[in-house]
Amino acid sequence: MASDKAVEKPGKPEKAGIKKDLNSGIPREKLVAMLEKMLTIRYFEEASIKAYQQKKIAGFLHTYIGHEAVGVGTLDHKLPQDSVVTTYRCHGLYLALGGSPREGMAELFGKVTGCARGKGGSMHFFSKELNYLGGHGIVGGQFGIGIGAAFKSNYNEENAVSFIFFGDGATPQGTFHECMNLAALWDLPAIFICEDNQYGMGTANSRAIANTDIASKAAAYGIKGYTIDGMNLAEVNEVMKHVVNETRTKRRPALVHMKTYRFFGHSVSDAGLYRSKEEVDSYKEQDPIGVAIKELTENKWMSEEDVKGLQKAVKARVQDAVDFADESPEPPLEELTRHVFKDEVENMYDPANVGGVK
Amino acid sequence: MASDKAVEKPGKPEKAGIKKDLNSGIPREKLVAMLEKMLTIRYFEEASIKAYQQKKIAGFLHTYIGHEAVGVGTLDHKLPQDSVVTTYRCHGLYLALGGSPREGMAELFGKVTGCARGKGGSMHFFSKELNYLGGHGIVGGQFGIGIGAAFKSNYNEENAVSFIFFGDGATPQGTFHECMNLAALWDLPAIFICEDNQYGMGTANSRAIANTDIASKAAAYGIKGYTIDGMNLAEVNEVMKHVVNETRTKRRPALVHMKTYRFFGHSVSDAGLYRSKEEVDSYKEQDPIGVAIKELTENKWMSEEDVKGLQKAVKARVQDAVDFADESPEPPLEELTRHVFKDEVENMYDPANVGGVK
Amino acid sequence: MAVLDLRDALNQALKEEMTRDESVFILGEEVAEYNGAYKVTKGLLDHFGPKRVLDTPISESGFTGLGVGAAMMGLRPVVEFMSFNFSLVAIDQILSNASKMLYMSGGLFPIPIVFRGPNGAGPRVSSQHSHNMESVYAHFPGIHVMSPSNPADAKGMLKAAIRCNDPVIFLENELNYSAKGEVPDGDYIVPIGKGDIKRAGDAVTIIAWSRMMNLAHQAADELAKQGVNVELLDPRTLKPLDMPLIAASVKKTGRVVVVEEGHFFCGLGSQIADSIYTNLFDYLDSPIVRVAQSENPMPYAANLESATMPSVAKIIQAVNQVTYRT
Amino acid sequence: MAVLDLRDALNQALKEEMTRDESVFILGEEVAEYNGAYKVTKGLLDHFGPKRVLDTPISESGFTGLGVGAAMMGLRPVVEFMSFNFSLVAIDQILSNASKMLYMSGGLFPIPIVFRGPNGAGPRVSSQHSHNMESVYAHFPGIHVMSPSNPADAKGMLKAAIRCNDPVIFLENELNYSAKGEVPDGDYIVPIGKGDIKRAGDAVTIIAWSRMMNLAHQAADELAKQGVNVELLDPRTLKPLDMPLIAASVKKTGRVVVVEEGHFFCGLGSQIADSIYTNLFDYLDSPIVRVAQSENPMPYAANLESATMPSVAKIIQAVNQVTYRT
Ligand SMILES: Cc1ncc(C[n+]2csc(CCOP(=O)(O)OP(=O)(O)O)c2C)c(N)n1
Ligand SMILES: Cc1ncc(C[n+]2csc(CCOP(=O)(O)OP(=O)(O)O)c2C)c(N)n1
Ligand SMILES: [Mg+2]
Ligand SMILES: [Mg+2]
Repeated sequence: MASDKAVEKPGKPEKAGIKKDLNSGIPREKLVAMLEKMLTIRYFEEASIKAYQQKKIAGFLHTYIGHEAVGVGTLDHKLPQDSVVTTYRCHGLYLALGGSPREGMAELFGKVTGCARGKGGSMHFFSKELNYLGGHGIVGGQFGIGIGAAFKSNYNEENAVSFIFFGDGATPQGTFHECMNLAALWDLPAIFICEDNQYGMGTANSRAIANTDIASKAAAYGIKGYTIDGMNLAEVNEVMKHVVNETRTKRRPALVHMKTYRFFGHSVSDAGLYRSKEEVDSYKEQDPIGVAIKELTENKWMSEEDVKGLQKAVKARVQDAVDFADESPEPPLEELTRHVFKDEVENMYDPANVGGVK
Repeated sequence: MASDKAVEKPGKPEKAGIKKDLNSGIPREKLVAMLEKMLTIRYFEEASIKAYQQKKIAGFLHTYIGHEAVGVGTLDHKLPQDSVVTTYRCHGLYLALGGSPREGMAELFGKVTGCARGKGGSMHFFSKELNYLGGHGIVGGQFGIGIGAAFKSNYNEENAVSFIFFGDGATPQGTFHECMNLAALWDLPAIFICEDNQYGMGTANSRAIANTDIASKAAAYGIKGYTIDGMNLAEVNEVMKHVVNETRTKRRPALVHMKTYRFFGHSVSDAGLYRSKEEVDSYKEQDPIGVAIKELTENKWMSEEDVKGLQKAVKARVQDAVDFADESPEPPLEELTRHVFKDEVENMYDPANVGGVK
Repeated sequence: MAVLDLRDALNQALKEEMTRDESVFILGEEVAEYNGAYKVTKGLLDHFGPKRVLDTPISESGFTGLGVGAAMMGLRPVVEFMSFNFSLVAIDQILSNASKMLYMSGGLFPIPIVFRGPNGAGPRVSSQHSHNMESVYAHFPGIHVMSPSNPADAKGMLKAAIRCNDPVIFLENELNYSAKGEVPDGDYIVPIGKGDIKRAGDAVTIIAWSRMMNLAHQAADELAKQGVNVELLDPRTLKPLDMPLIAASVKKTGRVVVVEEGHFFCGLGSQIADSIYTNLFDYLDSPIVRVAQSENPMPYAANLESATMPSVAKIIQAVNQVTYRT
Repeated sequence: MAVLDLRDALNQALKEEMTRDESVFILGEEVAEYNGAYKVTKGLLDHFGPKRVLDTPISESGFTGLGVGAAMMGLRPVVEFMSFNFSLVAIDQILSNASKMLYMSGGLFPIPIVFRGPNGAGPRVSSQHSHNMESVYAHFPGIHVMSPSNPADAKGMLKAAIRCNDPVIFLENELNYSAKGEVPDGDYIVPIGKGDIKRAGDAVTIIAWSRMMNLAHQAADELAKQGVNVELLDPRTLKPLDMPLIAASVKKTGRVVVVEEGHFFCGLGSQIADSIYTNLFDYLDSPIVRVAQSENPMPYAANLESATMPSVAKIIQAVNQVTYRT
């Protein structure tokens, strides 16, 4: 299984020469569609923060605001057979894939109509149809899942690729290294996408990672590494087209370093004292939603009216999702012990096995 | 704590230009002393295999035969304040450090006079005076210990360095990556020494490691990597002098790739079907013991008699160790529950807490 | 005596012990600049500086191992897990290294180390963030397990743990950090292995620890109104158990309820019950009843989460059962 | 019926299930070219090729996670741990991912996976290589735990485990691989959750599993000579326990000894005892006695190792104790 290719010349970080101007190169229709997706994510997350403040959502809530270009630009290349796995910061990718805002919001509200029947919550979005393999709360816990999906693609001789998203903070975890090595060794079609928002909670990545040039770590495994400006939708989309194609056809993993930023705190309870307003503002200026709107309007591909109309329509859809979530029922109590197992097994539900007050 | 140095320019593998000839550059007295150490290891291990066959030793037994130049050449630079930690293949380093063959053999025999009172066994040699931190059975389990020792050197502002030995098979373990990153990030004086004998049990390292150029992995952490011919005592000794000095003074970790070979099986129970006799023989020709003897005799630094005398003396010392081990008593039964804890704690030995038949 | 949050009592213990002993240091994710994910380490970086209060990368196995190595060389690390759920990626370092080192080195290398952080469920944090680890760590020899229920104990127990020359697992609880109580000033120590009667009674002994003791107090208040005089026993140290204290209480009441937040099957309560049955069989007037989590991963939905967890109502029901009041 | 080693019975089960179902594959350290560290996978590489029999690097967390991901996508991995000691570096993948996935995905992603390998002590392998993991894995919901004591069970149970659509921890024992016994040909299945009476008796029930059942057999032989008629009960599946079977036996004998190789405190025996006390209190004629490892890491020295481990003598002593023959 281990081939010579496993030790092929270490890849150099590659960077596409796309400029951040109003001529992104994305065709009109596609740009509008991508804007719509980014707006869906943005408004969905804003609504979730509001609902959290209203105590309709609880626990941890990590929003994708600021990262939209990464998810939307990348998953544009996902084919139905491909799979996606990520961290607890999982709403954005779910929506980028076309997941239902209703089911997403209902999940956040802990309702049975949620995409995980209200059992997973904010950190654990899933979709079987989309091969969306979660939403995982343990930092680094999803790497293995992602390479397992890539393994299955080879096993069944499918041409699926596996998208594995993770944060900069996950790169010092041992499992990152183990899974990069396994993927490279076994020629697994896995794309490791680091959403580097420069912080793991309150820790700047230079205080956690000895060498913050993440793409350069690909060389340790004899694979290619890429660095991408994750605030730049067109660059993400274009370079990822190449990476996805190469992974799909050459069956070699790749490591992609996406430089992005989160506009809000790590989770809703984070006061964000570890970074300056100036720093945050400098990234907000690069907001891919604003940039896309600017390109569309200045190119006269959309009028300001059109934009407002689109925003209104997306907002309405998100509001509909909130209403749906609000009105949906909580899971019935029978759900408590459902899905612990798929199979019924003898003596499983004998109270002597699970105890408690009888 | 994280300094700019943590992201200094990735080091290039460096290689000393020492030739494998009879002019190793090691001065006479030192070479004799090193030969004596290598012989001690060799004969000790041979005696342990024999004792295993006689069922005086049991469990796993992993010998250091073939690796002698690595341990002896490297630990020549260890100062008393330095610490050393390694794998289950731990007898050779213990002896290279000057550990007592008697206590070592007694440990293998499971006797109370052993260096771990017979409780550790073959995989768990320890010495407090030598700062020999073990002997560890879990592949990769010793990395953390090694960087912890390096941390303490910084904490107490000592100029100690920490030698961390491990096998090629340990490099795919996550903890390797975590500890390399931590050491580089925190400027810990730790030297990571990979004893690459080309196999992890029966798995050739090309079937386990995507990029077998282990020194090149240093770049991922912004530190220096070195590749050394581990069969060449002089090269080991010379390059390690530089590495140890640099680590000691600059307080930066380093990664060293030692290419070596084990002449026997992974452990005594390994039939070794995964490699050819030719391959094994080609390394035996490079046996550092034979090479050292050749240099000493051809340079007329030792006569053949001298060599035989030395061999005899070392054999006698090993035989003495075997006799000592044989005659030593097993640990008394009170040892069973000693050393579970250092401190006595209230209610600890209450039988209701530990159960069993009363 | 000042009235403090449990969180601040822990903070005080850390500060006092770090002041007393230069070799004590603390490391973990967000413990320094962020002042701790749950603010237990607040102000320590300012006070002791970055040499002794260290933010780590997300590398639990690496920094746990680092702690073990530093302890072998004579330092006294306090390792914070942001939550004990994350100790699962480091558990090999705790069980194979920390807890075995002294023994397998024949007594050469003691490991004075404390592993601390919140154990069990936070509010609505779902399946992967809600493990209770007490019975897992208590299963293996070479390690003590402690878990305080109130601020005074928190301070006294953490100080004892830091002074201990052996590894200690110190289990806090996120939902209990804001619990208030009087905390003795200065050198207050609760010895390892000593439990405490939190409320005397003669009808039934409720054994509970950590946050479950709060629920037990509420249940006891309610039961007192009904004329049932409950004794509340907090073992505090979960291993080794204070069997003499347990024995005295069981001999008095003859009836036992054990409450734990974690899962039932092989939970710590199974051992507590087993120890009581074995050693005090003839004093028991009824079988012990255990209250624990229901047999499922922690769900996110509010109603399912509360159905999963032990509650005051379930404790009262258990007391009714052992006293045959049902 | 052929007489086989337990090792070969497992091998047969793997071969039959891999033949029956293309989606079953096996991965682990040395399982392919080396034919398995303990030869359980002997010949599988030759027979099924490198696509389905894979040697892994020493990356337990990585390849365990890979198995979980492959299972989510519909494959049926069998993950071999060269020893369950090494599962400690992968335990987060088992507990946080495999055992929670179906639940936290609201039923979307079942995880049909088997984790297997030797559990407990090998001969003289010292502290770090001798963990018994049953009570740890049994503590958490979402996972079944099985452990066979003889070749026939080994085959039937492993086949059941591989066919199960949920995660199964399958605990073998190095010292038991060479145990011989008759093994039914072809599709022989021992259902998950079904225990077995290995020997009928009425004086006392000995509950034991895996290699401990061999010791129990020897003890029963010895006790039979002394006129004590022992019933041997092998739960086989350790979670969920076959409580109906246990109840029937306890009702008959009224006396119970539980033998486990692992540690006493929070060992599986504590739960077995607790379940019996709770459900069968009135049928017990004496307190249950448990036999388990002494409270120390595994020492290397031969005499200390055998003093640590359960033995036939200790089992007999325990039987004497529950029957008040001491
Ligand atoms: C193993 C583990 N350790 C710690 C945590 C707590 N934690 C949750 S998110 C996080 C920071 C992760 O940062 P990063 O990977 O950069 O992702 P981001 O949140 O920035 O998207 C931490 C420390 C965890 N969930 N799992
Ligand atoms: C975590 C873990 N997994 C597996 C093993 C079993 N094992 C012991 S040694 C070994 C091979 C290690 O090879 P390498 O690191 O190259 O060291 P060498 O024995 O060649 O010196 C394996 C797989 C173990 N001890 N620990
Ligand atoms: Mg981040
Ligand atoms: Mg090797």
